[in-house]
Amino acid sequence: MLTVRFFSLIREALDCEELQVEHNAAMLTVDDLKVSLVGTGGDQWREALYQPNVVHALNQRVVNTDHPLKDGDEVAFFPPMTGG
Amino acid sequence: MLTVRFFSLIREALDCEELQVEHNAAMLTVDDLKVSLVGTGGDQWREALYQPNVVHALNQRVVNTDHPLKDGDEVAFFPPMTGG
Amino acid sequence: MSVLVQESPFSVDSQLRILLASNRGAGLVTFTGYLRDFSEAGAIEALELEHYPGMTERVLEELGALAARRFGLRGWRIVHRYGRIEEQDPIVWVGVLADHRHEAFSGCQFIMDTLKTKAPFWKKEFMRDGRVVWVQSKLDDTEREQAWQEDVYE
Amino acid sequence: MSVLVQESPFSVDSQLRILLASNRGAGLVTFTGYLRDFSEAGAIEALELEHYPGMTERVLEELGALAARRFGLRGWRIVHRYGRIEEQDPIVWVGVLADHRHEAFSGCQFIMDTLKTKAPFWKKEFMRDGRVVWVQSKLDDTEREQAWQEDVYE
Repeated sequence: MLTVRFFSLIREALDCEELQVEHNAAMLTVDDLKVSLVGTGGDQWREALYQPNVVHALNQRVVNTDHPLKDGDEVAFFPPMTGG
Repeated sequence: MLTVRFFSLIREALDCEELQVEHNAAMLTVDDLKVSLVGTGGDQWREALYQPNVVHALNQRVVNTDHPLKDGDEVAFFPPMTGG
Repeated sequence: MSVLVQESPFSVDSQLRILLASNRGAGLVTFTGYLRDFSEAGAIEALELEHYPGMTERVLEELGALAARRFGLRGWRIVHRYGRIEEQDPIVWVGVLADHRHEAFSGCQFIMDTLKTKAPFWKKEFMRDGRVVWVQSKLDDTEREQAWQEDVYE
Repeated sequence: MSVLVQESPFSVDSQLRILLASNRGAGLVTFTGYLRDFSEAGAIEALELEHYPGMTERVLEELGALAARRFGLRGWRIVHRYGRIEEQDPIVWVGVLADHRHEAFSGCQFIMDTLKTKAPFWKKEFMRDGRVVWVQSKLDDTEREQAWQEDVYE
């Protein structure tokens, strides 16, 4: 299983904080996970996950979308950070 | 009269904190005051007042030694400042 | 642990005492960020800070350790709130100790500039006129953070 | 009056409260300078700070006002001790408030860099081995101060 988390306006757009997603052999990268999420969720999810500047974190580190996935990973999607 | 003040190692070298000096018409600038002080004080004063980097203040503002003097002025001699 | 991420308000005095209890240095620089009462969107009543628990602490710990190595800091502490912030409350406090003032200033500014774009916080502004606005990241902030990266290779 | 020059120790907490009582800003940067326990001359036991009463206050007032204009500060306060300083006591405290953090950092650093070479203080170090040494001004400090002057014409 993968844990998928959403923050800030992506969380609000999807009305979803966290999902558990089955990890399968075809889901090689973060990109593949996004395709799978949009396949299930439809246009609203496409719009939220493919807006410009979405940040992708894998196990709490920012990564590129071609980063490989493995079972048990935690993936998060969020807009650019605005701390301080 | 002029008030002349000395600080830090110049004060220590001269063993003098403050002097009152008669202001006369020939004492046009801070330079003239220095010449007069050395004339009275001798070598020890020459060494202290002409060492490199002496800072000159007139009425509590740093000035060049060619700055004009007038009766009632306060002149101070000190080494480079080391605050903070 | 030199990082504190909490929902409740904190006291700047106490945080400073914690930093000084374990570290000494000739120069101390602190930054405190307060809620701005006005933004590009108008007059602000309150702020809500969302964050990514776990990742936040990790990013801040790594950031402090990096600053300590890069600027030779004697000590550092980073405190950040999340949740709802009312007017005039401090949001963030960073304190750094160094042997020389220039390192202390640079270390503190580096931490703040990097934290702005690298720590997973998101600000939502509650405006006086009733609107609720997610704060957009500023190009300015990204540029400041990147300037520190270029600095490494100079 | 935002300048305090005094012989007795001061509390950083109290000074901060005084600054915040009259001014607000989104960013606060403070610098605190402590007695260094080691210098080029060796291990230090205590420090004696001589100053030029009257001129000191005037220079610091003008410096704070200049920093406020140059960096658009919302508030500032400069506190400096003179006389004998024992180990771990703060010598100098500068706090500045601004709308943006970058102005606050620059304003505080400008005040410190300028104060070092323009405020009439002279430090005498009492070493652990019994020697007494007047601190020499550092070329480094002069260069930092001059860099701010060049900055004006950039």
